[in-house]
Amino acid sequence: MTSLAPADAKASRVQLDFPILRKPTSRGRRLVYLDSAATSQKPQAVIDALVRYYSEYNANIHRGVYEIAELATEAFEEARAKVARFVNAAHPAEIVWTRNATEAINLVSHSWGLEHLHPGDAIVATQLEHHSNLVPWQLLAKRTGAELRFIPVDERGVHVLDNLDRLLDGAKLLALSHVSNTLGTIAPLERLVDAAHRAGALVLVDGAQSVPHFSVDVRALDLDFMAVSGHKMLGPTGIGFLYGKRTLLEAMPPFLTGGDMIRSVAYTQTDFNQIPWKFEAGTSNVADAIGLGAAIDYLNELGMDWVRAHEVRLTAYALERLVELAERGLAVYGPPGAEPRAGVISFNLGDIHAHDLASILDTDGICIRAGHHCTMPLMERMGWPATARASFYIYNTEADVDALIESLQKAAKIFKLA
Amino acid sequence: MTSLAPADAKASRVQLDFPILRKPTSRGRRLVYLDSAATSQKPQAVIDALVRYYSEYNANIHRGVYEIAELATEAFEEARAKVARFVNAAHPAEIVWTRNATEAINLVSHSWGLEHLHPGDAIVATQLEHHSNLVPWQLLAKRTGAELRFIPVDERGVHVLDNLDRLLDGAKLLALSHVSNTLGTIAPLERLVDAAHRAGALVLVDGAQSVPHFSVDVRALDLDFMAVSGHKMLGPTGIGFLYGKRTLLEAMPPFLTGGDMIRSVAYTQTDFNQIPWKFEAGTSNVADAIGLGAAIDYLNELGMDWVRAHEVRLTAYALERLVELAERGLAVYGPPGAEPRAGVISFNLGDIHAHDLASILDTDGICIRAGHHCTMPLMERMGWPATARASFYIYNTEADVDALIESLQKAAKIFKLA
Amino acid sequence: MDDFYKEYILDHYRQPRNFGSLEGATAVAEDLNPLCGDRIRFEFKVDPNGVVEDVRFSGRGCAISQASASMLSETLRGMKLADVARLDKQTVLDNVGIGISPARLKCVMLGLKVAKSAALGEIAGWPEEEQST
Amino acid sequence: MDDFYKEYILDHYRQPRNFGSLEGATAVAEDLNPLCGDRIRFEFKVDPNGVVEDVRFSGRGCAISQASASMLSETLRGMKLADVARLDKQTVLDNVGIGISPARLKCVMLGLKVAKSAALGEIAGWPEEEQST
Ligand SMILES: Cc1ncc(COP(=O)(O)O)c(C=O)c1O
Ligand SMILES: Cc1ncc(COP(=O)(O)O)c(C=O)c1O
Repeated sequence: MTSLAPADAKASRVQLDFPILRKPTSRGRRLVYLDSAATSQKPQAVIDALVRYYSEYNANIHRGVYEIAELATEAFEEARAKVARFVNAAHPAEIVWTRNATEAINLVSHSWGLEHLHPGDAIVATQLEHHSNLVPWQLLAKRTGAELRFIPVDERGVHVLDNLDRLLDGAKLLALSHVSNTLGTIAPLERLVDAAHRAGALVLVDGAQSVPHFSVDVRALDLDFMAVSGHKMLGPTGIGFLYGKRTLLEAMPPFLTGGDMIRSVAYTQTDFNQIPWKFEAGTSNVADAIGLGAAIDYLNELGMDWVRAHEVRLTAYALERLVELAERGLAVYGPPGAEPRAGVISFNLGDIHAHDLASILDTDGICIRAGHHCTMPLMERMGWPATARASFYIYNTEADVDALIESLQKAAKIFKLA
Repeated sequence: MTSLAPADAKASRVQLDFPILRKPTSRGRRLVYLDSAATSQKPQAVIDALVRYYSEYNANIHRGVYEIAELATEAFEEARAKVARFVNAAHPAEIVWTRNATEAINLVSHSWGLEHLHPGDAIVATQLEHHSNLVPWQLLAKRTGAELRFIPVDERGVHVLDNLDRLLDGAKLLALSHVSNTLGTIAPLERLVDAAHRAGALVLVDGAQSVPHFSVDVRALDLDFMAVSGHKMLGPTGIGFLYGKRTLLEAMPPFLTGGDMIRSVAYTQTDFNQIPWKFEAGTSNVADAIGLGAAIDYLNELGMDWVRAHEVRLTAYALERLVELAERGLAVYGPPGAEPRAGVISFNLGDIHAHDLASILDTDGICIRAGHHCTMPLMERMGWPATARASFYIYNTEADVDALIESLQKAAKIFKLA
Repeated sequence: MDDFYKEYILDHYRQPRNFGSLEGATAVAEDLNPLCGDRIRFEFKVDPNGVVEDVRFSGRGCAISQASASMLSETLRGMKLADVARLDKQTVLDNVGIGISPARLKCVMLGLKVAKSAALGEIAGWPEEEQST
Repeated sequence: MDDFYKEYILDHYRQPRNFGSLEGATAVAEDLNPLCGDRIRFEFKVDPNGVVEDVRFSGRGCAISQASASMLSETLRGMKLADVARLDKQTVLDNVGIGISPARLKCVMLGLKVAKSAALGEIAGWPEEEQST
């Protein structure tokens, strides 16, 4: 253990905070979790925040006069403020709680989109989008008569910006993922946001794969909307958020309606509440919002700069070691090197289908994802029926990469690759 | 303790399963929680289910090949099956997970409603509706040109059915709460569903206040849709469900779109998945669905017949003891007696505003709700600016009622009521 | 919180001062607390020097919001409108005399919020050089 | 699961039997596993007695789905269509020989599902008195 690089030593300590990583798998192995792009594991601190909420001050919020209702309301709104600070929003009112990034995108497509898109307008996305940042825009385009266009990517999954201005001509919205969940590509946001704004388009960023992994400043980037899922950033399932510029959110009609998002209601007429509550209908996911607040505390404690540096280092190490499998027919996809990508590596090994690879790795306690990663059109464009994907987070170490390599060697042997 | 009625003895045992009820409040008193109509407390078994999920098998579901992803998928779908059995749905596919009852109602109003309502059609609700089962229909009526009508209630909050057939003439949908959260009124569902179906209308029942408190059989009642919140039935916040008849759900277009609800996606065209997944976009609230499954196990263990009998007994006892405050100017609202209502009692004491009452009771560790209970139009119709509301659940005992009465006496003294 | 319901609070709740509406009011505002439904309306008659000549409030709600508005109404008469616009929370807290819980703070402050917004609304209508007086 | 990838499975994966399409096929079905994207298509030529005269399958996907479909295709030739429609899961499990995890069960069963639906679709088109033969 003395040979551990200092950053890896920190990750090993981090590992101890995650109960699921302390327990052996059913086959007696330690769990090597390389699927954080799908969902992250949860530190004890987040689990404890949930338990504390339910054991000590569970109550419905906003209208309760009694003590535990006040505590719950305070903790819930403080969690919102934590999120706002984490992405550097100007005000907590710019953070709307949703179930996940998908719901946040749907909120914008229904509330803002149906009002602002007209025949002849364009919505621009990229060829990298996750279905969640694609299907809502397909339907919006269909319902409004707007056109949906795509910024292309090259064979490495890197954005091709040659025709950017032409693509953005007539666009009302640029909707794009900050980081590709399939290839790890980091979008050149400064350039894209600038071009979109010059073309008169708003920018919605799908931050599902960026916000968990490095510091994202919505004001420095001048984003109009950003959608994020809590479960990918150490938070509980069932909570996510939409960031929206105050003036935009204020002008938007409500989406889901019902209790809590109203100001006053008569049988035939309703006045709506202020933002952010205007968009939060019904009883909120109080516990999980508070849990996400605890996750953000944990990430802040680690420092997002360390998180990013650790992932770059680990990704570089993995890319380096994967070369050993080149002679077995390993193909690694995505941008060249570790710097222009997040901690995500998609690959295929010889003619082994990604699902078979994942099954074999599973017997060694290694969790990777296999398939289309909810980016079917990208897979089609690239000509890959499926890929295997390993993705890293704060609790992964070089030992995890070593286990991956070893298990891939074993799979190659089982499949008798060269 | 030997004088405890047997049912009360069981409730006292139940209390021990709820960590929040075992701890004294900040003022050293035991917590007397009489606000279960707002949200219920959670038994240790539900909290444990969450902890176990996050500590042992947290993973993204449906697409994972590895072991913990399989365990998570299985537990998640098994929770859906538990819900289906609990309300006697014909198949788990008839249960769609939502955040809460409000989202379930919005799903129907957007997906089914926008497609089926036309100018001249009518939507019929009652004067008792919670904002969550009212505002979505107001907006739907506005968007489609349909008319929104209301089945009236009398001064006790009991449905007046004299003009039922005329009200239902031309109706496409009857949307009504099974139990009023403000007055406890239980709707005469058999009669109403029958009249609605004869008029050619579908029936959506807001089961937020019924399903937690007595056994509801969607097939025996022949309901078309039912919306329910998990957090009011011992489950975590952030999870609820829509029941819908299979043929209806299958014919409905999706509502939220994105990952997981698709069958195949190309850049410009998408095929959707089967029910129920067609309606579940993005990463589901896996942990809380499993938590709701544990809540249902707990309720089944108690037996819903016991739950109902306990609440009727407790409500009868409370109504009886509240009479002691009549000379202080206590007014009790809602249907006469305990039988025709759920365990909900709205009242006012002299000229004490409900908020002041709730604040005074809070100092004795007693949690009641005060205000309009998200039924502003009902309050207006009744001429009450606000009411105080005590609501009961499985963990309440006669001792809780005694504490309530004592604290109300104290409030009367502070306010120098006759 | 039960200490809060002192004799003088109940007195203001049951016999609110300056309650009603004002013939020829020049500054008016109204608001409600959407969480509990409390409503307060303030009406001022302002003299040519920008001084509050007369004041009335109306509304309905809990003892805290109504007593606090009633006490505030007594403070306002004779004040310069510009000073009304600058009133801070402490004035109201001094009026009611005792700390209250966060959930009820909105009730205490509702009257102040309305009175200030009436003053600000009126001032906004003045010629610019007078707005800062 | 690693025990699963036996020699004969890999052989069927790499040299699928009856792979391709069938000129003049009378019964055809195709399906995909939306969770992983595996696709299988079955094509039958059925003789006048309702017996599968010839069979082809095509598709792409993991070794499990492709090998399982390949082995199934060998079983099908010469069977009565009505029996194909009645095939149960055990047939396929017997083919592949070893227990597999629930997540991959869909892969094993995809070929069976498609073959049965091709048979059922064809039978549905027959005159009623022949459907139960
Ligand atoms: C009768 C009724 N319907 C609907 C709701 C809305 O439930 P939720 O806020 O959990 O969506 C409630 C609870 O607040 C209710 O009491
Ligand atoms: C890039 C990207 N966008 C959107 C999503 C959707 O997130 P969720 O399923 O939590 O809504 C994901 C994750 O699956 C993602 O990777």
